[in-house]
Amino acid sequence: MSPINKFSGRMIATVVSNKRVGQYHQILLNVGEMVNNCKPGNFVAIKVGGENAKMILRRAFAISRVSLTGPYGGSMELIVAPFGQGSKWLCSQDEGSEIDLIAPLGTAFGIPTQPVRALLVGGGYGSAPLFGLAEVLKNRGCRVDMYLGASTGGKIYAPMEGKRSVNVLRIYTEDGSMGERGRVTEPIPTLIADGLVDVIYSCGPMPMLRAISEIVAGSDVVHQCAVEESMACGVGICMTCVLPVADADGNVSMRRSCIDGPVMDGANVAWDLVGKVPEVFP
Amino acid sequence: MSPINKFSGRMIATVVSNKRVGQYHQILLNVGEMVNNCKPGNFVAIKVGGENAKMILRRAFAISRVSLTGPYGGSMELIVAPFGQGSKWLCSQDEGSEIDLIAPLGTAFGIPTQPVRALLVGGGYGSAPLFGLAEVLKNRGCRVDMYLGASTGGKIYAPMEGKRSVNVLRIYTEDGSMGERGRVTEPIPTLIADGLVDVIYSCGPMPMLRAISEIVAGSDVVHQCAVEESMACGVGICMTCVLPVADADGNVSMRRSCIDGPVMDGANVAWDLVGKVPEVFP
Amino acid sequence: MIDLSTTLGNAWFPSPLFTASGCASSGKELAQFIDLREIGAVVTKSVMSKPRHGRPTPRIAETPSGMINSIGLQGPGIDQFLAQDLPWLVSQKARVIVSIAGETVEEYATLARKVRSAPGISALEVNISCPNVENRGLVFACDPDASRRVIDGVRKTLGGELPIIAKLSPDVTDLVSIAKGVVDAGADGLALINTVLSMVINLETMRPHLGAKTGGLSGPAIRPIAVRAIYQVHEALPTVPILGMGGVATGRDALELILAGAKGVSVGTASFGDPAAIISIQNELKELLKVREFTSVAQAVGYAHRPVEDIDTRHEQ
Amino acid sequence: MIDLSTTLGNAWFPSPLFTASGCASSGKELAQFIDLREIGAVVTKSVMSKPRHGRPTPRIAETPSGMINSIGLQGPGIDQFLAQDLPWLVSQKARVIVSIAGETVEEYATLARKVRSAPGISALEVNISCPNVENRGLVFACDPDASRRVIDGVRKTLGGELPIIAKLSPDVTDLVSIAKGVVDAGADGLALINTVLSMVINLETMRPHLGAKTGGLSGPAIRPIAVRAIYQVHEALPTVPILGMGGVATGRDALELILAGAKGVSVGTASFGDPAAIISIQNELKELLKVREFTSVAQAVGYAHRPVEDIDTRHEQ
Ligand SMILES: Cc1cc2nc3c(=O)[nH]c(=O)nc-3n(C[C@H](O)[C@H](O)[C@H](O)COP(=O)(O)OP(=O)(O)OC[C@H]3O[C@@H](n4cnc5c(N)ncnc54)[C@H](O)[C@@H]3O)c2cc1C
Ligand SMILES: Cc1cc2nc3c(=O)[nH]c(=O)nc-3n(C[C@H](O)[C@H](O)[C@H](O)COP(=O)(O)OP(=O)(O)OC[C@H]3O[C@@H](n4cnc5c(N)ncnc54)[C@H](O)[C@@H]3O)c2cc1C
Ligand SMILES: Cc1cc2nc3c(=O)[nH]c(=O)nc-3n(C[C@H](O)[C@H](O)[C@H](O)COP(=O)(O)O)c2cc1C
Ligand SMILES: Cc1cc2nc3c(=O)[nH]c(=O)nc-3n(C[C@H](O)[C@H](O)[C@H](O)COP(=O)(O)O)c2cc1C
Ligand code: FES
Ligand code: FES
Repeated sequence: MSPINKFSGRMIATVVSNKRVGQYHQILLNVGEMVNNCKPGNFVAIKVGGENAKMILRRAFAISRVSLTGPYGGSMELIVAPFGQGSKWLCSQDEGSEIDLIAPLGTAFGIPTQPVRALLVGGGYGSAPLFGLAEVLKNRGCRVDMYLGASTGGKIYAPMEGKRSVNVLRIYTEDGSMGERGRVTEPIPTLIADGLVDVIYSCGPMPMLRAISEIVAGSDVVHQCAVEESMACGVGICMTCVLPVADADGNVSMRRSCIDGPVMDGANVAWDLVGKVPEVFP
Repeated sequence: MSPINKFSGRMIATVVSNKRVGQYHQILLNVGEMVNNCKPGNFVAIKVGGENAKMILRRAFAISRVSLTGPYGGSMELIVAPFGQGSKWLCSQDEGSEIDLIAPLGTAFGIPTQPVRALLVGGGYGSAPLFGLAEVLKNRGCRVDMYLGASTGGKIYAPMEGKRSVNVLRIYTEDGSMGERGRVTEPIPTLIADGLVDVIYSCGPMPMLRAISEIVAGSDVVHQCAVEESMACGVGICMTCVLPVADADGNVSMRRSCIDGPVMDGANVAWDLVGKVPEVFP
Repeated sequence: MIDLSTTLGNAWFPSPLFTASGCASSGKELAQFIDLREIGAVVTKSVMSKPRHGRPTPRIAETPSGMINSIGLQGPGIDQFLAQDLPWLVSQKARVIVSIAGETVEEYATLARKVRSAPGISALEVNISCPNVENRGLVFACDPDASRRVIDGVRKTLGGELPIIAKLSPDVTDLVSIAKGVVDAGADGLALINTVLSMVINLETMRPHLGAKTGGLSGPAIRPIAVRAIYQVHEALPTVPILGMGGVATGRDALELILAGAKGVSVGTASFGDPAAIISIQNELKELLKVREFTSVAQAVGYAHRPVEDIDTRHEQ
Repeated sequence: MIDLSTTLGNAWFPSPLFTASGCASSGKELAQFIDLREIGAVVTKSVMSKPRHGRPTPRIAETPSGMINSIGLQGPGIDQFLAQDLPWLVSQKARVIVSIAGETVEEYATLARKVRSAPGISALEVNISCPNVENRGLVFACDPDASRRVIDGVRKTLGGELPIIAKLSPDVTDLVSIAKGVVDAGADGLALINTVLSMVINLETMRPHLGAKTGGLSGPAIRPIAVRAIYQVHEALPTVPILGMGGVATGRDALELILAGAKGVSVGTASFGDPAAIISIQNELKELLKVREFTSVAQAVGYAHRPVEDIDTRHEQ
């Protein structure tokens, strides 16, 4: 049996706090022992809208960080953009509200056994899982640089505490309202050319992930990216969340991003086929 | 243009208080000036389930009482039985919650210009509008007796304050757990035979209204009853809430209980045709 | 400024928002909550030649994001309708689309003849989702041949002035062929969709909840079916105007139907939840069109059908 | 004690609750959340003769109380299915109903031949809601003749052992006649209903949201359509077992379909909202049957059809 989702379960968690941070909500949930099974890259599937909701599908959110020790026991942090009805509902839940969730789901970022030079690239709320990851990498002796990008400063999520685990933190905004003006992907080619990075971990919009994959192509840099496709079930039973992914022989098939992802090897994703299907079956 | 619903409007009202009373919830809503247009017998149509609800139709509740002067300005009281999803949702709304309502709707109990001997008969939460009515009748110099019935004591709604406007209050329960054991309709024939009542006002389950209509048939007693049919719109546009009602010539047609009711002359309702349709059109 | 006006055949309307037949009664009741002149038109409850009691109660059951109804065309009959309801609407300066329904091809023609001479009507909606008593109660709209004959009879009786809008049922295997049939027979436009045949069982009585057993499903639950129907028919018959309906409750929903191909949008069930829904929908639609830089409703009609390669040329139009 | 067991043709199941085809993948993923032996059977994703990539993404859009999907029968093909997925299910002691789908009458027969020799299968569900490549892509289930030929071919190839359950589409004018046709051709039971053809337009791109443009509507939104379909077909064919499905999310919903005439109930979309939904539904159903003083599921099947005069004779049965 596939080990995926082996440790996942459903629970009712209580909202410990809900704070606005820029254009996002930082939501802390009391989840108890569950945190022991959560790894950076995993996500949570949340039931939205309350008891009588017309919304029938769960919403996926990356687990930003977990903490075992805290005033409330094990807790999990999410960074949520109020986007549509479901995420807006979640952002409106006050302290003490109960949240129906299933976690931890999906693959996690691979952690190198050797200390490597890691570059973490986040777009928008995509930075959420990177701070937890940075901590793990730091503890393994890695050098951790983090580059965050967004269209505007309000969409950069970079909490104070998170910066501790990071050697360098650079911020890019397209409108120049925070950090440097430009795209977060722009400085990467030089870094690679200068041999300053071994592994790139990325999380953010699909075009950003694709751009990074194209930049590292041909180099020795490994690229682990957390993808985002529309998900109906989040647990592997509906086949809605597929992406074209190549196997070792280069044969492309449609893989479920909820159980074969969200963390995937960027080199294996057939980015040009996303939103299409391979012409013929291998 | 029909004067029905002339004074009705939609508003967002705040819950002033929500108390459990037996098996019901007594819900006080701050509705401001609207109370000036509310008469005993009118009802309110409430949107249930919140913003993302799968419930799309309003729920009808009798206006139990209104008060112009109070710590919060004009307020309206409802007595709600937690029955299905919508009424349960309403019963779960705490102080301060906002309620989307349309009121006042429908016909009101006719108030005699002369002081008469009135019997008010309520079944279950049907007693709700009778206390407000009793007050009005009392102020007109009527003698007001009130008989309330239910299957069990927890389903009798009879607030302390309400009793002030009533000369006699008798309670009947089928299981004998409160008041006398039996049905609320049982003592009525004797009252009528003894000539102790001029008008009966009733509100409660349809079989109770029908039984009273049959009891008064042939006597001079007028019977004004507040009917209850499933309503989709509450304002006269959908034709779902119809009842077979006879006109002056005895021709039966299907009349809307939301605008030609809920208060109707019991003698005109073709009780044996409820749930059927008249065979042919007159 | 956004030009909200639209046309259905040769009838012009200042707004693309209409009431849905059977969801505004005769208009009077709704007029307590909205100004009827502000909307495109009032589509009246389908009227038959004789007065009707309709079906037994219960006539309604709520369902997830929807409801089923079995009103059964209760109404005063065409003569009283023309004598009382219509003149009232006209006196209010409301635009009126009269909906007719019959049990025989002949009844539809008779209704058309009576409507023909009545003043103040913008268009005729022909509700063919009715049982055909001459053919085992098979619904006209489910029978390509019967649908065509109804429209043909109405067209011949009515003459060429008043636009005829044939209202179709989604409960068919091949909606496009029914649509083509009625257009060939003389329909100037199509109304899509009527309710979807459905049932709810009452768990207390353990029998069908509605007095009539089955009823028609309406409300947001069926919107995806309506969008598909409108898109399919607009694709096949791009020049035939469509009055779309089915689950429209917000401006977003109205725009969705317009993008799929509707030139007008009727609001039915949503008015039960809020009698002023049609006005909020109209305001929201205006806002959504503006944000998307449309300057008229007409530009948005069927916009979802444009080829993928297309450069956005709206501004140059 | 309530006897939850049920039969479909000659196949016996300890519970009337099944997964719905395409909503449990191959069973493995669901097994992380529920014990597959506790439910009636796993109905597998419809498998075709060759592996398939399915349709382009996005493949899903949520709708009010529902969703539309266009997976397009992505899957490993029958050979890999029989070599890997089926043996795994059998090793878990799950009961299995294999669902097959084809593009030609011949493909269905080929699939039946391969399934015939595989051990551990309780029944065969034949999903005929697929485009027929030999007839302009017209869906088999929408064509009475093609549906009959598919089932006839499967029946002949399969022999008499394994019950055949024909899965029908609600997108037809006359469901009962399609049902009669496939039963005549050899179906032992009917699965009702598949998804309803629908569309959502994305208001940002202003094009159909799904990569495949149209998709199938499922979830509570369509439950009233499913109940009507089951009721109608059970009324016409009271002896033919029905596996009901469409929007079942609670025990109440399962009982509603059973009262309408379903001997078994598949849970599809509800599993996406809660992978253990089928277990809660099973528990709730048991409770509801008990409160209503049924002692078995069998007593409740089609109970909504009893004549009004009937005295309640359940206890004497
Ligand atoms: C693995 C994963 C991790 C994610 N992590 C985060 C996070 O940490 N913070 C955050 O704010 N958002 C995150 N998202 C995106 C988030 O799931 C969507 O923004 C959210 O589901 C939108 O729901 P809605 O009801 O607000 O929007 P609606 O548009 O109303 O949603 C309708 C449907 O579309 C789906 N959908 C809409 N947008 C997206 C999207 N961008 N990606 C996937 N499905 C979508 C929804 O799940 C739902 O089924 C993540 C998505 C995935 C797949
Ligand atoms: C004029 C009028 C006055 C009423 N006054 C009161 C009151 O003062 N207190 C009170 O507790 N209840 C009252 N009711 C009944 C109340 O409206 C229903 O109990 C309530 O609508 C049930 O909604 P639900 O969502 O809880 O139940 P559900 O069963 O989920 O409701 C589903 C649908 O059925 C309709 N429905 C269900 N039961 C009834 C019913 N008994 N009568 C009419 N429609 C129904 C609902 O409106 C809704 O559309 C009144 C009804 C009417 C028509
Ligand atoms: C209570 C009710 C009564 C209806 N009566 C009619 C009618 O008389 N004639 C008709 O053509 N359609 C009738 N319809 C169908 C609506 O006009 C509309 O096509 C359908 O309800 C879908 O739109 P909606 O989801 O906005 O309600 C009725 C619908 C409802 C809910
Ligand atoms: C994502 C998804 C995939 C489906 N795949 C299949 C399939 O492969 N074969 C099939 O017969 N039905 C398929 N269906 C239809 C379901 O089996 C079921 O008939 C329908 O969804 C109604 O049930 P529900 O509302 O409980 O989901 C699929 C449905 C969904 C939502
Ligand atoms: S979201 Fe259902 S399989 Fe991935
Ligand atoms: S509830 Fe709609 S007409 Fe009375």
